[in-house]
Amino acid sequence: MSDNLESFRSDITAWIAGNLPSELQGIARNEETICWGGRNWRFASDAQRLWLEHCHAKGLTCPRWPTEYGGGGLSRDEEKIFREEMLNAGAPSPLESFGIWMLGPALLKFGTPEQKAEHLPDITAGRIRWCQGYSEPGAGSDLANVQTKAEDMGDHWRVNGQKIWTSYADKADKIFALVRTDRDAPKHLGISFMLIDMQTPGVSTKPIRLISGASPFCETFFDNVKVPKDGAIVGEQNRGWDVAKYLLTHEREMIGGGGGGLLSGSTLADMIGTMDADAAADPVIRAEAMELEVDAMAFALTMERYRDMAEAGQGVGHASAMLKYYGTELNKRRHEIIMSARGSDALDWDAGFAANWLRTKANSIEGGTSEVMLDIISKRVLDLPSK
Amino acid sequence: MSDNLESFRSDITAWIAGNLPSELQGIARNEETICWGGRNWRFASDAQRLWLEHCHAKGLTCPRWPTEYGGGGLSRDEEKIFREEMLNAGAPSPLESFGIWMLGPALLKFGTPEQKAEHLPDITAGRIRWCQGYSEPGAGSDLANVQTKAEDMGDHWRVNGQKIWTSYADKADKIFALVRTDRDAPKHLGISFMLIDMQTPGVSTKPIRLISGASPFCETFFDNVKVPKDGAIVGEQNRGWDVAKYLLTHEREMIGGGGGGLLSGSTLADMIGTMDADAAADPVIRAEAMELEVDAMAFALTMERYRDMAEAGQGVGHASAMLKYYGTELNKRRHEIIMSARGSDALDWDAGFAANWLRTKANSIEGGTSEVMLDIISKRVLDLPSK
Amino acid sequence: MDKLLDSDDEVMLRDAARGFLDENAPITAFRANRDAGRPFDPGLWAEMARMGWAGVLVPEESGGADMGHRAAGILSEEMGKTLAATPFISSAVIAATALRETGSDRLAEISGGDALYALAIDEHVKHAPTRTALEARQTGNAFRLSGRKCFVADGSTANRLLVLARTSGADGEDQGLTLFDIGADRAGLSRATANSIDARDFATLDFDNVDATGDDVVGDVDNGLAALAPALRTGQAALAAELGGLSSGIAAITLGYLKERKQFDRTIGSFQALQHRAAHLFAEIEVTASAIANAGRVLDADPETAQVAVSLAKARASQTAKLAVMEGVQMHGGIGMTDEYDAGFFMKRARVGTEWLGDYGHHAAIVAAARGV
Amino acid sequence: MDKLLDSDDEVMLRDAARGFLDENAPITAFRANRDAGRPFDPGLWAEMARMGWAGVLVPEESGGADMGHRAAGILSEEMGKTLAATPFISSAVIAATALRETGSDRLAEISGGDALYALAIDEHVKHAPTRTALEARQTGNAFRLSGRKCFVADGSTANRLLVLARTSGADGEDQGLTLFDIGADRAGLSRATANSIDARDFATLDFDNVDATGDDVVGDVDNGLAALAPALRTGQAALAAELGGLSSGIAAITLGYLKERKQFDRTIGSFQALQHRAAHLFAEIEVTASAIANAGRVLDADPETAQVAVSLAKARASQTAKLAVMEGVQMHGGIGMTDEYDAGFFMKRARVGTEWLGDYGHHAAIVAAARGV
Repeated sequence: MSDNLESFRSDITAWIAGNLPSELQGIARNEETICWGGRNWRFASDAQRLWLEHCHAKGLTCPRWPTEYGGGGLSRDEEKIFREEMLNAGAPSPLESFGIWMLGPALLKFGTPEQKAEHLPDITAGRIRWCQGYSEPGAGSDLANVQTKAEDMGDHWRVNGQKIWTSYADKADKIFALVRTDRDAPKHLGISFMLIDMQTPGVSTKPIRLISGASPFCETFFDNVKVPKDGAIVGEQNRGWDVAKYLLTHEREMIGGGGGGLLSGSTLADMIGTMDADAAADPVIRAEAMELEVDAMAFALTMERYRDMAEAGQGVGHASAMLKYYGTELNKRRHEIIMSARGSDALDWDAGFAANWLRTKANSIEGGTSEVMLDIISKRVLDLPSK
Repeated sequence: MSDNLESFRSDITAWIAGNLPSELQGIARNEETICWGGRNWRFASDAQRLWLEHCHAKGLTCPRWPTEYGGGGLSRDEEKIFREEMLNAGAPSPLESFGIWMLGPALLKFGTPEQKAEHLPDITAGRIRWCQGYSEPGAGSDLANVQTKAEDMGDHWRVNGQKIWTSYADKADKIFALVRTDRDAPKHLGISFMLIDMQTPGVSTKPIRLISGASPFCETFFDNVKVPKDGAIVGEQNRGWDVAKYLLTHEREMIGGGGGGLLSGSTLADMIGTMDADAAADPVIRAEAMELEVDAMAFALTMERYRDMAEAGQGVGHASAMLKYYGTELNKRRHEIIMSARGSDALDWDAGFAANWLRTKANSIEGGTSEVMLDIISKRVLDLPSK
Repeated sequence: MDKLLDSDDEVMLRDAARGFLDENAPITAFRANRDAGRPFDPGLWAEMARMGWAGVLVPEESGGADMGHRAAGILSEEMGKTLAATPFISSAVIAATALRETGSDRLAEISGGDALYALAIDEHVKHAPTRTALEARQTGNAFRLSGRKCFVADGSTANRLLVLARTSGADGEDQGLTLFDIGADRAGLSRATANSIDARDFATLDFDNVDATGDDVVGDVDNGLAALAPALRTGQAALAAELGGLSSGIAAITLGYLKERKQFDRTIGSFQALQHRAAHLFAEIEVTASAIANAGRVLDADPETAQVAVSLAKARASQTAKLAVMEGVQMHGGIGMTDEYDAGFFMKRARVGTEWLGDYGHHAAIVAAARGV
Repeated sequence: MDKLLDSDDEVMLRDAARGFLDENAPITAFRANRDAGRPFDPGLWAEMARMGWAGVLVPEESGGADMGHRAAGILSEEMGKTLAATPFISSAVIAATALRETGSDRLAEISGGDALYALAIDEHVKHAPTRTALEARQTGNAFRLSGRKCFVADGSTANRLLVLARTSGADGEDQGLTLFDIGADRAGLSRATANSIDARDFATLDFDNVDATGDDVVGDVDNGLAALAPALRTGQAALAAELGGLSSGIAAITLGYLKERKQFDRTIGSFQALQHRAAHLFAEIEVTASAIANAGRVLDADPETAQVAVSLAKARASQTAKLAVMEGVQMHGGIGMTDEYDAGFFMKRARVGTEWLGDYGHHAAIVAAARGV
């Protein structure tokens, strides 16, 4: 470890200690405590607001983004140290959003200087909350099957259609959506990546209740929505599929690794808590738990190895589909074991285990199903023939 | 249970007790002790010869075949009692052969009276040993891809080609083989089911050494082999695929159920023997063994249920592919567990475990691969579409 | 022993049950109950009682239909297919079997559908009858029950309770347990309904010096497991059958979807990877069906020796249901995750059914022990 | 700590190793050894020693190349791909690490390829160092060893032995074990070669009053596990790497077959069910590769804390190898079952590699314990 990094570590540790409100220390990450930001955001506490302001002022809501947009300009190694020390300090993430995870990376790669200047500072400050409009009813895994159309009306686009599985669309300020701007082009062409304000007349949302009882997703409807042309499209017109593919790969890595606090070092034992004697003595539960821990540790190392490879400029490419596939299937196994270990306790909604368990069933569907990931691996990585 | 069956049971029990040579009682079933019969058969002992003669005289080598061909003419319930009492008495099977398992059932269904009279008595008596010639090099699971050709030469067929995976062809007297008798017909037509004496000039065999070290299979070559036309073809000329399909279904049920002595009630504990303390304490081995026993018992009941269904005239049809699939995969799991439980002991060829273990890997390949079975289930049983 | 096939009578029973359930208790009825916060429909249960389902295991002299365990399994299996929620297993199967030995007067109330029983047995998160600490202090012919029972299926709606209590010995011991049959309205009993994921009724019961007498004892004092064991077995077998039906139910819905849904310009059921998984699921369901049929058969023929057959069925049915609901939800994709679609109901009921009366490991251990593992 | 990537030096080492092995130790060479009944080719080993492989973990002052554990793993991985049979793990990895602590003179013989070591440790069918009963009776500075060791890899061909013996305490206890380094020609020692399924050398060793002295003790009397543990760990890591290479080797052969073989008028690799299985296998191999690279990295950085990382690698590598060889044989169909084809060699070596130095359950339990399971 270089001296610079060591001094960065001591600086950041001191900064966290000096700025983290004590009441946030060690707080559990859940729907009640996450800070999503946005126009209508109501902070859970003054502490949450303060922590966001302090972090944003130091560029730490988006540590690796350029400082000119409110990012921290950190190197990868510095970011890693920052995250380690946040974990050590029991500090919650100051801000989470689809703007940080998805739109920001897309703009940084495909956006014009004007688009970056307009949107990135709002994201880093938590002023605008974005949602994602990819899927459509009836399309399922076939994401390129985009029917929502944007017609060229001279100075604006007229958008009509319907999206589904838009996360928190009912709470978002803006949406980045795939729309068809050329109906005569082949399926994967003729799609554009469009930015739309959710307050525009004609945009409406309807929450979808899930089997877990929660409604994190919506249907989103566009009825003659007028979108001013200036700055509406990210990347080239009709080449939105390139942007979408880039983000899908990005999302896959995120979903594969994110689930269930794997990277924060949570073990099954942490998640199960005190185990009933009979459950602990059951060789089936025990063997499954052992296998899960082995696979989870090896998978966490794989996430690290792939990051190291990407950092070293060794293209990971389609192999990221493997991370998505493996990570989500692992998380489903994890929660099956937790349910089994907690036995009848876990069958009561109020105990909280069941909603998490049911939530994981979507992991292998959203962001590309496991089946699509396996197709990608076999065709693009293993180069298996199509006939 | 009816009185008739009860009296049958006491009769057969007494008969076994009176006829089974004591030295055969409880003898292990293996390559050294199986009686295959045939022209060149050398009995392992006088007892083996005597036991075959006694059983044949009473029709018990083929208990359910008609008595006119040397069978026992038993009902299904009687046969079941006979097998139970053989098991109780620790009596070995008096005769095993592909004639009993495969050709006999085919002749009983498709054969002419002359063919039955010619071949069935030789099978029940163990005078002729048959082998099966279906597969060809390069065809693999695509059994209908028959290249061995039989040309019509007036009074005889001239056969040229090559078969592979012919079990014990080097020890067999005759072969029942699929040959192409019409080269212009579609793939599944133009095939005939032909009987050929292995002593005919031009027939030669070459054993195939397997990964287990054994050579139970051969390549069989036909070089201008003359087969007299009279009685050579079973069923209609060019419709041999019907006979083959019938036998494949039959074979599937047999292979699915046969493996590893499942039906004789062997448990893992029987097969593993005394377990090392560390192996016994390993939750992974223990959980796998528990799961195996559960699945094996349920599978044995499924074999019974399917037999009950067939007996009741409720067509089992393509669902027999399920028995083949499940039974063979189960047997592979069984032997993986045995190897693991026996640890380093099992790694020595001389201990005998390894050859059995490696042999099971062919279970899910021979007689139709597991993949072909799953295709059959999905298309023929579940009626899933092809596009 | 009978064959592993439905007899002609059983085929008729199954057809009649299926027809009745499709009309009167389809999945939409379950959804309506769920939305109304109603664990089951009393009117439907009264109808079932009139058809003899509540008395399926009650002797004819007590007004029952006495159709036997295989018949009970067939009814349970068909109810599983449409997720019909009823007190069938608690009352018509478990309580009827427990009380049948003693010729209790309550049997007529069970077959009439009026006695709604719940079995209060477990005190921990896993099914473990011997781990009973709930105490029944005896003074002469009087008992006072104090302690807690959890995961009591139908515990809030029942009007009568079978309670396993400790009259001697220590937590974990086989002996010293006594089975009581008491009204659910006795003083000192409080019931807390859980917010169950399967939208049915289970409850935690607190006993604070609840009075009972020798007349309330089922079987012998200190030998309650002997009285309970046959009832537990029949309940486990019926629950296995329900899970078998549930597996078939979700598999049928999933197959239908595979044949209809198009994606990438093809019917998704034409994708070979999904075909093989559907075929594998078919195999598991078929193998489990054999174990379920066998459990009913052995219970009818020789109930004392039936535990291994019953545990085999419950173990297999639990594992198969888990596979069936996971494949069902995954193969449906996004729509399978929505509350609007039915797949989630099957997943949640499967989880509860797996835990209730002993999970996979509990029953697999019984099977394995019988096989020397 | 280093990144989970091969460094530039390591990339060069891997490329060089692969080139050498493809030319000098392809699978055909393994087959020739097997057919000749020769567990390994001494000429090849001499060549490897000249390249520094035998001294990969020997300090430079003893003539070694001292390249570290990750480098040893890379060599082992590449040898696994072509099934190259050598005394590498027994001598260059295990013995070199055990003797390095004490600065033994034998180190030079190891790096020269002349000392061929075997580790005589297990006495039961499962790896369990504490279950050592082989007795070393002490009189002053003299010891007499009596007992039996089984599954001694390279036990027949070795000219030196590391032997774990009991100097005090009882079978099963951690303490009271002592590690000896003795010549394989001592009186009273007899060796029986097993007929091993992987056609390599393992043996049963019988000790009948074999003499040793204090000079033969590695580390401290009664504290042999402390001397052995670092060596065992490095051996386990190298074996995991071999199994990882083996998995990649058979997977590559299988993928090649899937792309070539035609059936039902299609390339079999175009069947989606096989594609998904191949993709799943790819995922397992990738995840295992991370655990293997990590084990080498941790051993190089902080060997004392490396046991969990090593056990993780060995557990994953064992499980992945099992999957890889089973899929490999099955996807090849009939030809995969023939001795003429190479798939079976991979299957047999995988089985031996899984058992040697601790099987899946042994190492998974260590990982799980570290995670509180």
